[in-house]
Amino acid sequence: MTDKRWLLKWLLGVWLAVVVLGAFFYAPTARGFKGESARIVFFHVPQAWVAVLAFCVNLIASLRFLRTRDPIDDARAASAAGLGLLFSVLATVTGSLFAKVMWGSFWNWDPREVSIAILLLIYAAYFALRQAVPDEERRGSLSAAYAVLAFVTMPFLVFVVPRIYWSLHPDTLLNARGSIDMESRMVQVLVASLVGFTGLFSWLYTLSVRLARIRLRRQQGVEG
Amino acid sequence: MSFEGVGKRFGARTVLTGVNGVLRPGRVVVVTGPNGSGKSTLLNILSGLIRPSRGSVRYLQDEVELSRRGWLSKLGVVAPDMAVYEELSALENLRFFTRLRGSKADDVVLEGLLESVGLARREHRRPVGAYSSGMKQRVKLAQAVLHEPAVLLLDEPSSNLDEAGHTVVGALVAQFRERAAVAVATNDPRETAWGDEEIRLAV
Amino acid sequence: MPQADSIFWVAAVAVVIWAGVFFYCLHLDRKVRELEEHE
Amino acid sequence: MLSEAMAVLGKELTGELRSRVALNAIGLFALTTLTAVAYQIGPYRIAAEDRPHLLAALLWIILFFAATSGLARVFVKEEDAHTAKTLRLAARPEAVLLGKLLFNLLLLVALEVFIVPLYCVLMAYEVKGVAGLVLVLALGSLALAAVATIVAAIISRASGSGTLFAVLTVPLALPLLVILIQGTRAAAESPDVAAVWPALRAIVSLAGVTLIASAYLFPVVWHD
Repeated sequence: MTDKRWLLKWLLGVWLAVVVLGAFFYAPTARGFKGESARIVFFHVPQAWVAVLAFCVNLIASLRFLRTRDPIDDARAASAAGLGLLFSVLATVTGSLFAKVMWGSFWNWDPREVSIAILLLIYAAYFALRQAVPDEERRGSLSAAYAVLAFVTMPFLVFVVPRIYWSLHPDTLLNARGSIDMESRMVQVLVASLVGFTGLFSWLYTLSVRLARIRLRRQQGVEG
Repeated sequence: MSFEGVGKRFGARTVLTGVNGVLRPGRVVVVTGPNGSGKSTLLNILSGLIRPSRGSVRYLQDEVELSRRGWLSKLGVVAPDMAVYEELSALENLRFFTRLRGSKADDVVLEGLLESVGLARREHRRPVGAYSSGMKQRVKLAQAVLHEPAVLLLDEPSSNLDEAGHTVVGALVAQFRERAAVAVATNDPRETAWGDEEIRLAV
Repeated sequence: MPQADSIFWVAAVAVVIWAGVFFYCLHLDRKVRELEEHE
Repeated sequence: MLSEAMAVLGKELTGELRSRVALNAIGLFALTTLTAVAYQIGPYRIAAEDRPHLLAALLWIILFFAATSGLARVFVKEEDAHTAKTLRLAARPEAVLLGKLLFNLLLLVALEVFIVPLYCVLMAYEVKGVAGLVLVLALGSLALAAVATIVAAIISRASGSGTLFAVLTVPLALPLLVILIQGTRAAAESPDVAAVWPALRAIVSLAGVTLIASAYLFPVVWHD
């Protein structure tokens, strides 16, 4: 148990526990919000950040697969996309919970919600594609191609869609999330949470890649 | 065109292991073996359409090595899983493939070629969809030799062909034997006779 | 003020969830390690 | 290279004019949806001030889903008819991509010429800035054809059915759809062309990004 990596994992465990406690006790109640609802930002923002980070890793792994055609890069792309999808689902759920408390409805077509939802659809489609291709090398190249396409459209999702505001009811809603003026203690907790969640992501990611590596070695081992 | 240690694996199933050989003008190579022994896969790898899981394929033209995509235009291929456009007529197909390869399409030459593979003139302008499988095979043969290929890869060229059709294929092989590297994947004894060299694949 | 106490509950539940996730990951890590050494 | 692309386009056109499969699919889909929408909603049930936006959204939903029912054919029929391998050996990837992209573009333009006037009549959608609308339609079709063509190339090599094409195209094209609806609404509301300028800028950049990604990705997808 003295191995450096185990230490790191236990540190992550303690770190995120402290973050949770900090989010509820150390950070002050944000002004202008109903009750304690703003505290969700300590979990919502890191999840969205990790989702985008995961999709970046997916892009890099996909581009590398297109050059090396090494199945392990394809496995890396798939693991990153899977975690990206998981964290964007979490971000969407925490986002709509926050919207429920703040604006009274789980979903009110706030541009940021639309962007996350489209992102979810894109990477769900990515996995639908992976399921539809039997030959594993072609599955790698086709899903890598779609991953690049998905990544290329993401800036439009995040930047263009919210600026051209579109909603069914024309009155623009006050977007409280964008305008919070963070006190220093809140910023500290948020940054700590970001670091913690990134640590968690890299741990889950390496775990899933190590698993894929074993599976690949088994497969190659079988036919020599 | 030389290939060493070529192997191919689809998932857990290994289709080819350690296949070596050289295709050179003047020596027709025949690839034989029971169905499923990977004859077509080997030809697909030689044509550059599929990457080998192991081993390598090298294409040399007067000592200059061409890249995989470079030698594609030098190939003439006939295979069961390759078709020509059924909504177009035989002539339109050949005109299309000629323009695709960047050369001017001269109908007289094309019609001559179609006749040389045994397709009667009155058929040239009817859509290929209305052809018999033997006539379709002849159009595929014409399409393969249209651009004077440097390598001819024939995968069961006489399938769907009657006796007359088979002699057409034999004439083509004889015609290209000297100036192109020819490989024929077949189990038909009439075709294995053409081979100067044989690669036998086991299952 | 009662409202303050309820935040303890929320925090407690959050910590418990994190502990569960953490130990599950640890468990997975150990199993993957065994598989790697077994190869 | 251009003449090779023109050869591919010529082949697609002759093939399509003879079999008219894609034309029928797209045309009938659009017509049935249009009549259903016109009959159900009709121009008078929508409040006046909502009309420019809602009618723009409905128009693009009809055009968008009609397109997804026919634009995949251009590659799927090559794989189904086993002509893909012949084409792969005979033509360069860039020529195939350009030729098929232009074909899909022409298909979309034909769909719009057929449906948009009919739509404006049936739904009493009076468009003040017709020039602006034509610009939005032309550039929008280019962007839509770009996305549809590269995704069609991807799914044609997967064993999925037509539904996979819709599953993969819709999320990628949603940002484009949002912008197109904005642009059409702007064109409907004001006669001068400057009104559609922000939307056009977004459409052009989206089309550019997709075309560049497709040029890089297509050879990877087309050749194994």
